[in-house]
Amino acid sequence: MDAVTAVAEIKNLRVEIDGRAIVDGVDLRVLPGTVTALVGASGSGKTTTGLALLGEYPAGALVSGDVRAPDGLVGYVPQHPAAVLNPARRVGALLRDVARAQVRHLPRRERRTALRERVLRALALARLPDAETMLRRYPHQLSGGQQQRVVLAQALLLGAEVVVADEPTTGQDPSTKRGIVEQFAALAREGIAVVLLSHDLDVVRALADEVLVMRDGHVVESAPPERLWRAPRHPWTAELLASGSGATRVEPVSEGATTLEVGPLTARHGRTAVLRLPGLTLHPGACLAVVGRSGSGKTTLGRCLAGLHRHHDGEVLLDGVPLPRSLRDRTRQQLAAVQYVFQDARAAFDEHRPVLHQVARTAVRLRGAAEPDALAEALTTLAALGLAEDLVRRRPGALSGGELQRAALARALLARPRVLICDEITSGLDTVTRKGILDTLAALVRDRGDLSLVLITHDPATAALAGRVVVLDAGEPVEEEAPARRVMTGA
Amino acid sequence: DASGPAGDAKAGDSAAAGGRPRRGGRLRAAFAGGGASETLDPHLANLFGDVARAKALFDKLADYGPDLSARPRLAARWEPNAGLDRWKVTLREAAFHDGKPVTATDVLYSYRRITDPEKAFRAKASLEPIDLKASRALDERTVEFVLKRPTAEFPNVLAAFGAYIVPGREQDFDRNPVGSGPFRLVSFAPGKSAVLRRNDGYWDGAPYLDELELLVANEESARINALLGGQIEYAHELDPTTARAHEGGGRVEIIRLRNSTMQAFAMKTDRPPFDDKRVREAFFLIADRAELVAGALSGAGEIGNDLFGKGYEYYDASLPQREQDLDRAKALLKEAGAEGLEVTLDTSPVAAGFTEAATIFRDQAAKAGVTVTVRTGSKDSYWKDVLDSGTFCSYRSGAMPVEAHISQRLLTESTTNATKWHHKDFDALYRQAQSTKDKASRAAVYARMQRRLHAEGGFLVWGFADWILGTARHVRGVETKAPANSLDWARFDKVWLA
Amino acid sequence: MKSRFALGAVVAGVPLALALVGPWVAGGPGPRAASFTLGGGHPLGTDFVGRDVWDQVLLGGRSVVLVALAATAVAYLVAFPLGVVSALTHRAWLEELLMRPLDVLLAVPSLLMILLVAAVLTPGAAGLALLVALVNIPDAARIVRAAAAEAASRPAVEALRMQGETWWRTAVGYVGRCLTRTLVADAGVRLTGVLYLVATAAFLGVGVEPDAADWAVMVDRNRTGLFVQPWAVVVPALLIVALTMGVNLLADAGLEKRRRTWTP
Amino acid sequence: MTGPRSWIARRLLLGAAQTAAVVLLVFALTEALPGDAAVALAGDQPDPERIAAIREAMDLDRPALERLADWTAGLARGDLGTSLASGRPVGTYIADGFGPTLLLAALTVALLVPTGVGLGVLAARHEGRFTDRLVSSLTLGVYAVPEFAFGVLLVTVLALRLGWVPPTAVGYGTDLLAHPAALVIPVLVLLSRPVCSLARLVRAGMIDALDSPYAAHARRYGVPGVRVRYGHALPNALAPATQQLARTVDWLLCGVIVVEALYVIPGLGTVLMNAVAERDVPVVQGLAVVFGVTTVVLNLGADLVARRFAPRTEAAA
Ligand SMILES: Nc1ncnc2c1ncn2[C@@H]1O[C@H](COP(=O)(O)OP(=O)(O)OP(=O)(O)O)[C@@H](O)[C@H]1O
Ligand SMILES: Nc1ncnc2c1ncn2[C@@H]1O[C@H](COP(=O)(O)OP(=O)(O)OP(=O)(O)O)[C@@H](O)[C@H]1O
Ligand SMILES: [Mg+2]
Ligand SMILES: [Mg+2]
Repeated sequence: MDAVTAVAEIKNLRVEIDGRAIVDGVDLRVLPGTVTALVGASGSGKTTTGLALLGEYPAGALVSGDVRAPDGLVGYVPQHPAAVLNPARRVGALLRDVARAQVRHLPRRERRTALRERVLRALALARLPDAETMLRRYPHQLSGGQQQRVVLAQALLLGAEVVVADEPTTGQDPSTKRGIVEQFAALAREGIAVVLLSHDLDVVRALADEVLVMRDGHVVESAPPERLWRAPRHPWTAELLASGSGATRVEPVSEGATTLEVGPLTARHGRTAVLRLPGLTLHPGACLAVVGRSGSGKTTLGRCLAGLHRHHDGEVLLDGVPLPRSLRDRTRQQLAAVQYVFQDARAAFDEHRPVLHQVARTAVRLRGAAEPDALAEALTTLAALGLAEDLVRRRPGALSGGELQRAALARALLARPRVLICDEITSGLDTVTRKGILDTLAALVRDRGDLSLVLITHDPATAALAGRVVVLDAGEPVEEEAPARRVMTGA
Repeated sequence: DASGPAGDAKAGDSAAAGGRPRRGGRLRAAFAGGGASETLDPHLANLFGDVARAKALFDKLADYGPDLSARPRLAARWEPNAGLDRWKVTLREAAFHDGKPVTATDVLYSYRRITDPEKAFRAKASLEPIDLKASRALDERTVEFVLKRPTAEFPNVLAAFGAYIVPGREQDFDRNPVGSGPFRLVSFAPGKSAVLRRNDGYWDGAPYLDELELLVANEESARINALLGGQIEYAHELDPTTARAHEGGGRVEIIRLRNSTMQAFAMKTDRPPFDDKRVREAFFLIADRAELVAGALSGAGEIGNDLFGKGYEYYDASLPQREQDLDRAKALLKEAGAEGLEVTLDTSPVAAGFTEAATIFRDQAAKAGVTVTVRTGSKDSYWKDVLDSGTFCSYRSGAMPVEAHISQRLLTESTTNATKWHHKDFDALYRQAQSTKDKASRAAVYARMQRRLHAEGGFLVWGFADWILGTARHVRGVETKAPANSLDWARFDKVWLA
Repeated sequence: MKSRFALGAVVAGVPLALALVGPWVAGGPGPRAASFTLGGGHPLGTDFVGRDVWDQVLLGGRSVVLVALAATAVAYLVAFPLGVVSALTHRAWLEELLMRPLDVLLAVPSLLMILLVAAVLTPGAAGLALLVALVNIPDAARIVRAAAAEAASRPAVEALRMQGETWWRTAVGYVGRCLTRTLVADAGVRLTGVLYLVATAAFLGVGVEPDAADWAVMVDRNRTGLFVQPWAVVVPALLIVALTMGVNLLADAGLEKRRRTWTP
Repeated sequence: MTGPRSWIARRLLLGAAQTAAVVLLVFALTEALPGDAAVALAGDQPDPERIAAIREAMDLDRPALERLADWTAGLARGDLGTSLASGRPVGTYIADGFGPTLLLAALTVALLVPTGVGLGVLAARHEGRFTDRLVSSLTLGVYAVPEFAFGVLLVTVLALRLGWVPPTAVGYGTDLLAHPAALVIPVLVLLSRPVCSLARLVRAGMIDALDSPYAAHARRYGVPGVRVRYGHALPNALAPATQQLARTVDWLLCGVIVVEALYVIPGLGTVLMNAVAERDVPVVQGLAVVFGVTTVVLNLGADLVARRFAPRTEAAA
């Protein structure tokens, strides 16, 4: 095995910012035809290590160690796909630009058709159906999962020797996820080196040839998956692998009262209706999971409730009082009552201000808390979600994906909402942290009594929290009250 | 050939300046103009560019010599009666461009056209003394003008600005203007150019130039640059500083037409504080004329003596030159109870040197304890605005006979009396002069009037500006002693290219 | 580290220092000489009305700096809210109400505007700053609007709204912050445009005296003497050039990103 | 949800209203200016009788609203009226002036866009380094030099010293295409300022755009540098610059008075200047219509571009 030369290699990498090592002593060999997986706690340095393979480091970082980046281009699927999709260009143009280098050797006349073929094939491989419409869309017109698959398609188009994929399966439904896993396996079979950074242990287990477990910037253990799952050596690994299943299910306190009531509702993007809901009620203390394929309208539903998507007909009643369609017209009480946690946490933060202040502002604005009280409360809430003070005093750019997701949740929680809509808030969290968060949420619902949760998710563990599940398909609910397990595992 | 005395003198001058005149060539001359609404109707001529065109295409009965006295042009001679209210004018033999002779009927037609009450031609006011109903053609070439009152200076009327003779029939001036001038029209693009060709049958001798192109360039720097770059041969109206920069530089000739423009401040004598003649005198004494000429005219001019028409016929040069005397000025102001006087000086960028002179005078007045506030007004309506309102304003006047200056600006019924100089006895003196046939006695009356104006008039005439032209080195025969508006200014029939 | 500011500071320092201390150093008005002369005890010659150019240079910086700053500031004070409101609103009518009248102002020949103001009003220096600002508002507002559109539609703004954040914090704290670079670039250039507009206005009789000691007015009024006495134009023009360049370079340096990584 | 089509329709409708407002405003302004055509024509001989006579001859003694109504009625028939000063149709004034103006504007824009954008992108690429400082200082320096001084410099050097091009276009009339050399200096002078404002705005936008994750991603994927800059980053940096460009084109089309005067180019600026000086209201009005329409169309174009490059604005809550 060692006879094979590594396409990229990291030796004793140390990345230090402001005197704090965020990655320390990491060794990594990327071999052709293998899948190397990095797992570990949120904020443990996976993304930093992955980027190091591309020769990229956070601004202002002090780097030491040997990094031999691959010679050619490296495919990269970033954790936050929205950021790398140019908002002013159509998906088609973004894909063609990547593929153009591949067809350069062809005669000029054939390039066009070849380009088109390649783009369409990549879309198919990335499990993006309805390619024609997709190509004409702008990135903001895609759902989170669709954006991710576009980025994946780009990586596939590149034809690189090495692909670094940072959480490529978050936001994907089980069947799509299986497709993507197959795709990576196929890549590896073709001799391409895949570096997979993921929290999704099922995926890692299915794909990886070698797994590195990280914690606090160190690799605590590395082994082939069979061995790791069989006999984890490090206690942290054991903990990580054990926390697979979800938290306790939350049952509604009382069926009688309703917090939120949604009438028949049709939501549109432009002329096309993307969501047709016959109705929905939410009881105090209830937890509802919204699941469904990527692009089925889950986010749209959440945004309609939150007043972020105005183009719908139908009413949303809070305690029997209709809520204004746009959140701009909602009163502070109404805003506080219905809070939404964005699917893309990074995009939803102001990159110029420290996270803590942004989180605290919710309490100040929506509950009239005094500034110091709000800050103190924000700190406690953030700490409960596993975010230390020195971390949250930084700007969003200096937080990891999972850290930001938790901060976004904290920001919504500070409003003391009555309806909390969480859009994929656990997709970037390791199993341990996820369990912690779900427990916190469950405890909150129990303690507060009037809080109802709407969990938009692909993750069975998260959905398991819900007493009720709505399955959306192409914008319409196909099943309600379905047992979460079944929905989440197969289709 | 019936060229007058002026023509002879001219030919001599030019010969001295640069050898024998040569025929041929094309001269391009640039003037500031009136844009796309320019017309070739000579009676509408208003700006210098219009006048240059009108002059090239048409003639007047008389025009002004270098001292602004009337010289015969289409009129061969004039003869008044004893009462000076009937003038017999004999025309010289001249023909229009279409070959028809210039007749007495054409003259009367032209003057009637100018005075048409429906129209508002500029020369209308100047022709006011003529009773055109009573005037008649005695024969083909003699007109008898009947005047409303004795007018000793009647030839000035014939030379008036815009009093051109056109053929006595309707014509389309812009397409095919027919005049009796030294050039014929080839083409005309309003606001851009007029191309003219020599009129071989011109009564004053055919021009030397084959072709003359009168171009419009409103910006001074464009005119001098075009001249330096060889795009034109004659640039009208240059800045004094431009002249200084290029004078003696060898690339172009700079020509200064002395005493072309009177530069003054006008005080309204009918309202405080200038209704007190002591205040007016104090202001006369405040002005440091040399500083004004050096600062506002960049030295291109001469100092004035509070009288119009320096160097012109009838100008009283015997009066002592007034000097700055701040002590006396202060004393006079004190006497008049006008210590700590504050006045507003209206000015506008309407003419070169206006705002400069105003600010310089402001500083001079401050030394005499007078606070002058300079107020800059719109240049498009400036003359109308300062005619009746305000008390103190920048003023200037182009060349015209001293008599015309008095009749247009200083009589009770004058229409543009900017100093509001209303004095019955002064009006009477004017009438007396106009009915005095003897020139010397007339001059004496004008001198009396000027003494009064010098002592207590409303015009603080601080200088006379040069009118500056630039020509290419090979242009000859450009008259150097003709104030703007006089006959030899902007005249191209005696110009030739070496 | 601070060396990136050096160039801008040096270039802007000369005119700013002159503007600041000039009036203290300048002597009283001496006797006038002829216009546009060189020598004769005048180190930089005399100007169009025969005054000492050096004296005028010393006196003329303060108003340039003050009026330019004030007018630009006022223009942005109005243009920024207009532009950002119309970028942030989702009510089409509000945007049209705010922006379309400004377009009308844009379409009116500015010559006509200045002439009119010159003719009917006699504003002082403050009025002048206002007028010049007015002329700049529609322009600046459109640029703000265009630049803000993208930032205003980001999820971060939605999140701020979700938090019930004040309009002010959203508009200035977030959208404005995202636009800083563009607005600073625009304002830096506008600053200079404003100066010459002041000079034109002065010539037409608005605001300051036509012979005011003001670098821009000096440049404008002394132009006829450029070939006889270049200093009267060149020196104030160079000072304005230095001021413009320096201020903008300083702003550039201040906004520069530090994105270095240290790899051994 | 406003689709692009209904948006354009609305803007065009508003544009018609705007043009009407411009015309009204211009009429009011010209009326408010002291003096009228009669006073302007009377010049330094403001004999009140003569002014009254001219006024009568020009129909100026009629109430302003009546004149406006007549003029508007004419406009509805496509007749822009006749000049007060010369009696010639206003249409000919505009037609005559439009050629040179259009030519000058087209040439300037054709050079402005590549230079302005190119310099801006160049400076942004090298932010903080020598090239950036050089480009910024140069463009700002040229910007801060007054137009006339820059013009004098060019004339002195290019025309009078070197004799490469004529110093002015005097005598060429409207047929400027036949004398392309005469356009060199005017176009350079016209370029001097817009290049700076455009380059500065492009630079500002490009620094952020080049620094964005999507530009980094494109570079990472081996997209050629030129394409990253012009295809990926530039569209996101362009919205403010487009507005600036629209303003510049507007300025170029609605009369560049100084340059036209300095180089004797008989364009619309000269026509406007003279018409205002003569208080030739019908001509000013006719120009106002032309300028109003131009501005409306250009603004619409700029806004369309801004929308195209920030497509997310449509979807904002
Ligand atoms: N620019 C920065 N400045 C300071 N700290 C940073 C910066 N970027 C990342 N960090 C910190 O470094 C740690 C590792 O970040 P990294 O993004 O590599 O984590 P991760 O393992 O990918 O986490 P996640 O699973 O949540 O995405 C985190 O604690 C993060 O807060
Ligand atoms: N602005 C838009 N214009 C047109 N179509 C849109 C727009 N935004 C989203 N869509 C489409 O609407 C559908 C629903 O999108 P939504 O974001 O609600 O999906 P989702 O269920 O949240 O998917 P995911 O799980 O991938 O986040 C998708 O097919 C998406 O492509
Ligand atoms: Mg990460
Ligand atoms: Mg979604």
